[in-house]
Amino acid sequence: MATLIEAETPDVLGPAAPKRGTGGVGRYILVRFLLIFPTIFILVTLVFFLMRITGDPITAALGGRLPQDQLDARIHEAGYDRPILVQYFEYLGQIATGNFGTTLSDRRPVVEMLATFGTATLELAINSLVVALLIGIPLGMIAAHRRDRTPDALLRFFAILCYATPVFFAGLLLKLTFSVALGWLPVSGRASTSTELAMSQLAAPSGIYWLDAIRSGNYQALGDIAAHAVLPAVALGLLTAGVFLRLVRTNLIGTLGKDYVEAGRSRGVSEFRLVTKHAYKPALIPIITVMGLQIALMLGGAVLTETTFEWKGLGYQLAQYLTARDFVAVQGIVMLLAVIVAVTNFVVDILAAVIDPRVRY
Amino acid sequence: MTINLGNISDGPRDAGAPVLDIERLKVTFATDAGDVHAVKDVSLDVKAGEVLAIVGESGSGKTVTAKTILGLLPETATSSGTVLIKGNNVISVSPATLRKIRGRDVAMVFQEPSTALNPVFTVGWQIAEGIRAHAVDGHRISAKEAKARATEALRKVGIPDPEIRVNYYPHQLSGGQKQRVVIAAALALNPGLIVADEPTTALDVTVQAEILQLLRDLRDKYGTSIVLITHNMGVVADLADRVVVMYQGDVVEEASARTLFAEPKQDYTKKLLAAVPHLGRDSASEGATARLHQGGKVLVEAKDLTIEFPGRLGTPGFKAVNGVSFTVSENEVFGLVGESGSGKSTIGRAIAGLNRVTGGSLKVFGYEMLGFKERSFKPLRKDIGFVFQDPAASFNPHLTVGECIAEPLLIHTHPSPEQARLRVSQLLESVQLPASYAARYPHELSGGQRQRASLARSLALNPRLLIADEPTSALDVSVQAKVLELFRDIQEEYGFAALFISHDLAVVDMLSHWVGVLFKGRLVEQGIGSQIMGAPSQDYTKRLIASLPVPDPEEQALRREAHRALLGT
Amino acid sequence: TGPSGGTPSNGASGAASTIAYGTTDKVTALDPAGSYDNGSFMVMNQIFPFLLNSKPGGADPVPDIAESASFTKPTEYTVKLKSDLKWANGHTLDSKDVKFSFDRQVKIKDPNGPSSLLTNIASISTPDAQTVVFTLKLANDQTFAQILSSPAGPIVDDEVFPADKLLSDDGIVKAKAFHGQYTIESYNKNTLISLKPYADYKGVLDKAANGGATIKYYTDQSNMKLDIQQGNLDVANRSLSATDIEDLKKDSKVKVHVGPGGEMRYIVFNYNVMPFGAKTADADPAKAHAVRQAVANLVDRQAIADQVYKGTYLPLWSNVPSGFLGANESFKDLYGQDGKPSEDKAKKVLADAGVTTPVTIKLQYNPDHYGKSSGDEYAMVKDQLEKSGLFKVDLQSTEWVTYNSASKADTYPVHQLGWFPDFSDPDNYLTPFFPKGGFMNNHYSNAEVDKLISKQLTESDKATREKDIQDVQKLLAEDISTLPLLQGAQVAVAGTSVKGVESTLDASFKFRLGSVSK
Amino acid sequence: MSETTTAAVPPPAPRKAPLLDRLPVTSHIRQSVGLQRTMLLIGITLTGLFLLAAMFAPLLAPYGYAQISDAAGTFPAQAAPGGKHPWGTTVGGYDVLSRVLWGSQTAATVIVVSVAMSIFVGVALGLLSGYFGGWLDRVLVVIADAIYAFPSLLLAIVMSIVISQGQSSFWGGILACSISITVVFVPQYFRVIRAETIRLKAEPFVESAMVVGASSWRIMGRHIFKNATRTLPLIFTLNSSEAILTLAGLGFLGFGIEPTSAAEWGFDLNKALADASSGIWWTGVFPGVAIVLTVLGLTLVGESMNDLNDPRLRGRRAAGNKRSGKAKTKAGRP
Ligand SMILES: Nc1ncnc2c1ncn2[C@@H]1O[C@H](COP(=O)(O)OP(=O)(O)OP(=O)(O)O)[C@@H](O)[C@H]1O
Ligand SMILES: Nc1ncnc2c1ncn2[C@@H]1O[C@H](COP(=O)(O)OP(=O)(O)OP(=O)(O)O)[C@@H](O)[C@H]1O
Ligand SMILES: [Mg+2]
Ligand SMILES: [Mg+2]
Repeated sequence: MATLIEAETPDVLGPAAPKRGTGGVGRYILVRFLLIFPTIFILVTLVFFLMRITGDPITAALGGRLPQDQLDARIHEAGYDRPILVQYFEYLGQIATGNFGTTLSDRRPVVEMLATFGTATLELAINSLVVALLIGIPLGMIAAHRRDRTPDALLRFFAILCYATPVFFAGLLLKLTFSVALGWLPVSGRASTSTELAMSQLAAPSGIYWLDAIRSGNYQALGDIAAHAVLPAVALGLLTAGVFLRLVRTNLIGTLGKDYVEAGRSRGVSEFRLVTKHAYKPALIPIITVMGLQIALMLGGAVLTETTFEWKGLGYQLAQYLTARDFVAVQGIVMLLAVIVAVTNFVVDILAAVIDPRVRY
Repeated sequence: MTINLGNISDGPRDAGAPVLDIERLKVTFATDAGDVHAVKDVSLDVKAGEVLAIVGESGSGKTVTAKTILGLLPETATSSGTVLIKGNNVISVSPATLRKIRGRDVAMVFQEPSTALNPVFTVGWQIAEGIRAHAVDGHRISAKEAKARATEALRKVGIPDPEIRVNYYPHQLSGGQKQRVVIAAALALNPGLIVADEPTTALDVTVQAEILQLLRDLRDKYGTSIVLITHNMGVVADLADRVVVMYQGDVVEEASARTLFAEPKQDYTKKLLAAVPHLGRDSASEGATARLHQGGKVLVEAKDLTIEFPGRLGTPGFKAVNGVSFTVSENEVFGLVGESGSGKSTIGRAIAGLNRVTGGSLKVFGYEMLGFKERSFKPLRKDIGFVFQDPAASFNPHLTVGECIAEPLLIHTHPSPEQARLRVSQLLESVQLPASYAARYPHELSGGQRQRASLARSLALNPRLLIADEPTSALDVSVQAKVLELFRDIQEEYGFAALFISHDLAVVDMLSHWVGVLFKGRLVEQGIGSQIMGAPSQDYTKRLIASLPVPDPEEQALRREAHRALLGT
Repeated sequence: TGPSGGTPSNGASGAASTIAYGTTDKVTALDPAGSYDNGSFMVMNQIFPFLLNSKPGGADPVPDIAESASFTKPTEYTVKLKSDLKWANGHTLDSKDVKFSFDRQVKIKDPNGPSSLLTNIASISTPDAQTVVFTLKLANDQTFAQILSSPAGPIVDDEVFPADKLLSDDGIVKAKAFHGQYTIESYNKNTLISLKPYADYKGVLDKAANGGATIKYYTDQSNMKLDIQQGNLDVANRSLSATDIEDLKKDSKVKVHVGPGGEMRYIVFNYNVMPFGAKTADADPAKAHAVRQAVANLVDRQAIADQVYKGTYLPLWSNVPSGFLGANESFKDLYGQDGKPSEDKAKKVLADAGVTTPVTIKLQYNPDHYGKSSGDEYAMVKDQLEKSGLFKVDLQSTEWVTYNSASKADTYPVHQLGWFPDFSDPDNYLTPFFPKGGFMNNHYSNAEVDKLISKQLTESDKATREKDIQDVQKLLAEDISTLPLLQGAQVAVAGTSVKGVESTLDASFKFRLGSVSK
Repeated sequence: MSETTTAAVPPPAPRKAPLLDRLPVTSHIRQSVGLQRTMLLIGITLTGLFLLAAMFAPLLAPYGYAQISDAAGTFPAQAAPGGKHPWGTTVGGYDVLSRVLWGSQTAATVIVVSVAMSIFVGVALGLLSGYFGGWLDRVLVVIADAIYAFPSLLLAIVMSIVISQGQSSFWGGILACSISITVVFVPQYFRVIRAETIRLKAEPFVESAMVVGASSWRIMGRHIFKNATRTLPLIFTLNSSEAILTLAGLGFLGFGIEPTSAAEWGFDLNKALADASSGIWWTGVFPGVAIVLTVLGLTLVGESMNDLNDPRLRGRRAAGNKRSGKAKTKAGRP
């Protein structure tokens, strides 16, 4: 779980904002973009070595079935007993040529595996992000505006409760209430069997079910997909909503205390407009930055949500592959996650730069 | 909710009635440490077309009074009394009415233009926001019309090409322009009254002169009344018709500007006026015809000194100091003046090894600072003292004053604890602080006391050279006067050489034997202090001196006339 | 019914309805050469032909796509194929495919594949399109028929599969290289498989009793449980937790079907490092034996089966589980009292051997490979051993990969293992374990045991073989190389209207979707 | 400019205040008012209960964490709350109340160990990196950012696999979890301390030490360290709650500590999943609520401290509250 500490960005538009310079925004984007690569490289390296010192996939799969000499023979055949550096450079070489390999434990091309599960996780992330934004931002505004009054206290309590409840516990409670006891919503999965079949028969599916359903005009399926999406999105969304609420509140309170808000007030601008416009837009810059970091939190939470709701996505799959010591798959997923996080942060930086006019010149 | 202590309203007023009438205003803040009575009993009024100045030392309640006028006090404040604007008592009106009053009947100009403007909206939008917040003749103003009016307001305050600049973001404007925008926003709805809280404090003197001129023009052209809050007596002398002196939340004296400066009645006012440095009076180089103290060794020698800060991400660097040559000899006080950003601090810091020299030559005690090594320079450090601008920030909040003062001793002379304590007491005494203050923490001292302690620390090792970077600019005038006096005495007693940095010409003149004027990293002029102040040879120096208002309305009026051409207003 | 629309209806044919089957197993690969696990084998059973297969209700291999199959010489096993066999893609299925299938497995030798089951094959020849002759290294291998119906046995299309490498699942599905009760209609790996009956199926099994089937994969068993309760599934098979099963038994909308199981759980003693083991400081074979006997006397299998597994596992009294040829209850006879633990007997063996008590035992189990309940199971074992005061148990657990390597490296004196048979033959519980070089590497060796095991393997007379197997069990129970604890049952939960589940829960451990209908 | 820099280093509490009042939490209670104080007090109460449970688990818990039988025989499995087992028993026959109480001990130990380790490593690296800058700084920043960018729970899983192999004893399990969490936290501390160090390095009081000729070590140790670690108590509480959540997440996914080694809430919740859908609520609800309340308590304390440390966010009582009853106007703020 990423941290609440991050929810704090003490200085709105602080010195961290790139300065006006001859380089301009183009250079800024380029540098930010190039920074993605070391991140990925480091993570992949880290995971490679970590995975390899913990054992091999063959033992994981067949350990209880074969005598040790046969296991050793198979391990030798697969080349897992060669010096680890040799394997490492070989692996780097493969990646460099775009060959990500085939998973060891369930024999899927890594790229295809990532496409399948990545889109599922993406869908979950989008759904819960929508929930988080819809809940977190307006409530955060209310809390900041009514600070230190009862609504603020209640909202902050709510925010902390959201954060304090482990996703899987929240998911379990939601499931027991809304699916088992009340029977309003399905228990688990991304869609019911018939919808899944309909989805798998589409010609060029995007993998994001609701998008596919809309594109194929299958509105019955869309309803089914929506029903399935509610609980996981709420479970994961609430966790993030708590952080967003706090984030919006803190930063809004920060900007609400700025002279320019006071200046707006001194000109007779209404309190509502001060909160939603004058203070909110500058507050948005750190908010967006930290929200980017929340992507990491969301992906972490996704593991737990996916498990609880049978949502076949990257997070859950990663836990499975780890157990199977399927390092090819694990490295593939780690790389994708790293790319997602890095790209998100990149996009967020760009977004923040767009909002902050000082970066543009 | 309010108990109005004063009369609530005495009906419609005649034409000569004051635009603002404050009666028995009282404001109290709740704080962690208990209630703060910021304003105790203030009554004043402002007539149409009048500039009323409120002066007083820091914390005397000026800003709080100003904010009360617009109903801008924070929630922790409780206020009573009446503040009447066009028949409305700001203290007791409903929030909706208050919002209508703000901007339409009374507007505010803030101290720091860069923080008073929202960095993510265009200046035009920000001015238009104020316009659109008020219905005119019962209908809302369209965005387009508001923008047109904003452009008009920008034109009024003398922003060139307002049609273009209306779409600029604040960071695209200079400090002076920003302050003009803030004033334009205040003017947008033609309020009868503008409250300006230290409108020029954050600006350079030359820019200050322009803004003061603008305010004067507004009053003259549109008959706008102005409440001018400032601690700068020069500004008061330049602009104010009437002056209210505040001291600890109370009004101690009220008089017309001329009367006040000519014959102050209250002791406090007298003291305040006496503490204000006055250009041309009390110069350290009074009567000197040649450079003083040239007999001794040259301690600092700069030749074509260039200091360049590297640019970020491959952008070209920034030359903060460009080809500067000067010397500082034993016993000499070298004053360095110039506007903000001209490179004064950079030079001072380079001498102390805090900034790297990138070109030319800088010799400190004969040691070449170009490409200096901390290790070889370290032994020389005990001969250099440094006094920082902000006394509060230059002490480690976790160490006692005594520990801070003893630190240089511990590093260079390794004294026994007893010796160290003794030396600390001596030092404190020499800066006229009780020895018992050694046990206090920095925040337990007042600003002036802290700056004295800072001076004591810099003197701990009997340095041969002292660098003082704006040592008094964070202090009140009265406190500043004391610290400056102390500095002068100690310098005479110890006889160290000093590089004295300040943006205040009068202060520099008071202390320095030899003065250098910096402009954009170049030393445009150097010479004997009294001569430079009296008869500057360079245009820039002339403008600088002309911009500085002197704390005497009569004299300032004359100076203003005399320099009108030079200031280009 | 749940809002997700209940069971999928088979709109296309309008005939018999589709069966929805749920499992928490996983498919490694559909290619028989690349997988050796239950999840993959379950699917293969629906879509690939075998030379020999078992019919619902039994585990005896009978010709599947073969017409006949038997030893024609002690080292020659001849299979005659049915004629006019066709793959679903129209390719012919003949002896070439058969030879290709087995040669390929051996050649690819995939790390995850079952090629090790085929070590007894010396060569394969195809005198004609209908005949396949296996030449064996070991004469009269009694398990060979079973091996042909094991995970190593599926026959694949030689025109589709590459000879030297694996074919991807999607490749198989696209090429329609099927000949089973079903073909795969749509395939979403480890998420959803949709199967359609194969009209030209010529194997031993009946035509599919339903109009098609879907296999839904679960990652969390409680979700599967909820789905079967809500009617989104017709059958839920491996693996529901004991709690779930107990709860489902109370649910009137579903029925819990139980069949014999081949899965077993046991404790391994490492003869080198166990207390008084050969490589310990106070090595003493007699004392070590006494310790094993004392443990055998103290464990209460019934209590574990009831408390932890709620009857989904049963006590296991011998190294060969009940239901297999020759299985007996040798441990029940020798240890404890009528199936109950006996502290007195345990005390006595230890005292007789001169062992000072309490004996400290390092007991290891693995928490992630044999189901979530291992922890509870071994907490009970520890409790049972310590209650007597004869043992102090240092219970530890280790994650699977490390556990597996360490268990064979003489690191764990006493540890948990489990076994799921490759095929339904008692030999599968003997040969892999006890002869020298068995996979447990626990340094047990008993020449007589070795002899009997290799004898029964090639004993063609059933009665004699049964006797041999019984004798081995007796010897093993005396030595206690491993201590059998529990035998799993097959459990499938189905809607009350679902028929045919019972019949496929047999000792072959093959779930045949074609038997199920509703 | 100078104003903002001064504001950044708020003076410590007055020297003469008694020691008790200067401690992080107590000083915060004194500062707080109204709702803020209520939230802080709720937080402190919950955290206090948690700590008490952790300290006195051996005394409070009726049974051991791995106990499944007593003199009267084996405990029943999944017994409903009541009688000998006030909160019922689990599928394995463990007493839920005892496991929840013992679980607090595990959680507390993991928090202390992991946060202590991450503070130590993070602070040291942050100080060095921020102070010396250069390539060391750049490399550390890139590494920290990379680790930080990676979802922490996943990183913890990887680490726990790496570390926990072979270890399931109480300390083995605790250390495995703690180290996994440490790896996740170090970049956070590193970032915070590094940023503070860089900021402080430009502070006049540090520069004044530099011009006096103090060595780098002296500056770091005497001037920067104390000022940079000002926010640590706050981060400590917030990270503690995160540590619990990470531990619970690990346990939930089956990478936690086995029940015979220690009681662990997340692990118990994981085990309770199957129970929950069978109407056996007590095995899941109690550990779940324990997690929620503990995290809630710690977060409330941390957040309140944060708000109180930040003058912008600190609420104050209205002036003259002591003299109640007197009519007064709150300054207009529509
Ligand atoms: N929000 C507040 N909370 C508590 N006390 C306050 C607040 N604002 C101002 N004060 C106190 O009120 C008193 C008057 O402050 P004010 O800002 O009016 O001084 P000032 O005369 O404007 O000083 P300066 O010249 O430094 O601007 C001071 O003691 C100050 O500490
Ligand atoms: N570390 C730095 N990096 C880049 N530019 C710098 C740095 N420090 C100072 N500058 C720039 O160098 C120029 C001179 O700065 P300096 O601080 O010497 O001005 P100053 O004359 O002391 O001004 P002030 O009166 O405001 O203190 C300014 O334009 C400033 O922006
Ligand atoms: Mg003020
Ligand atoms: Mg400066």
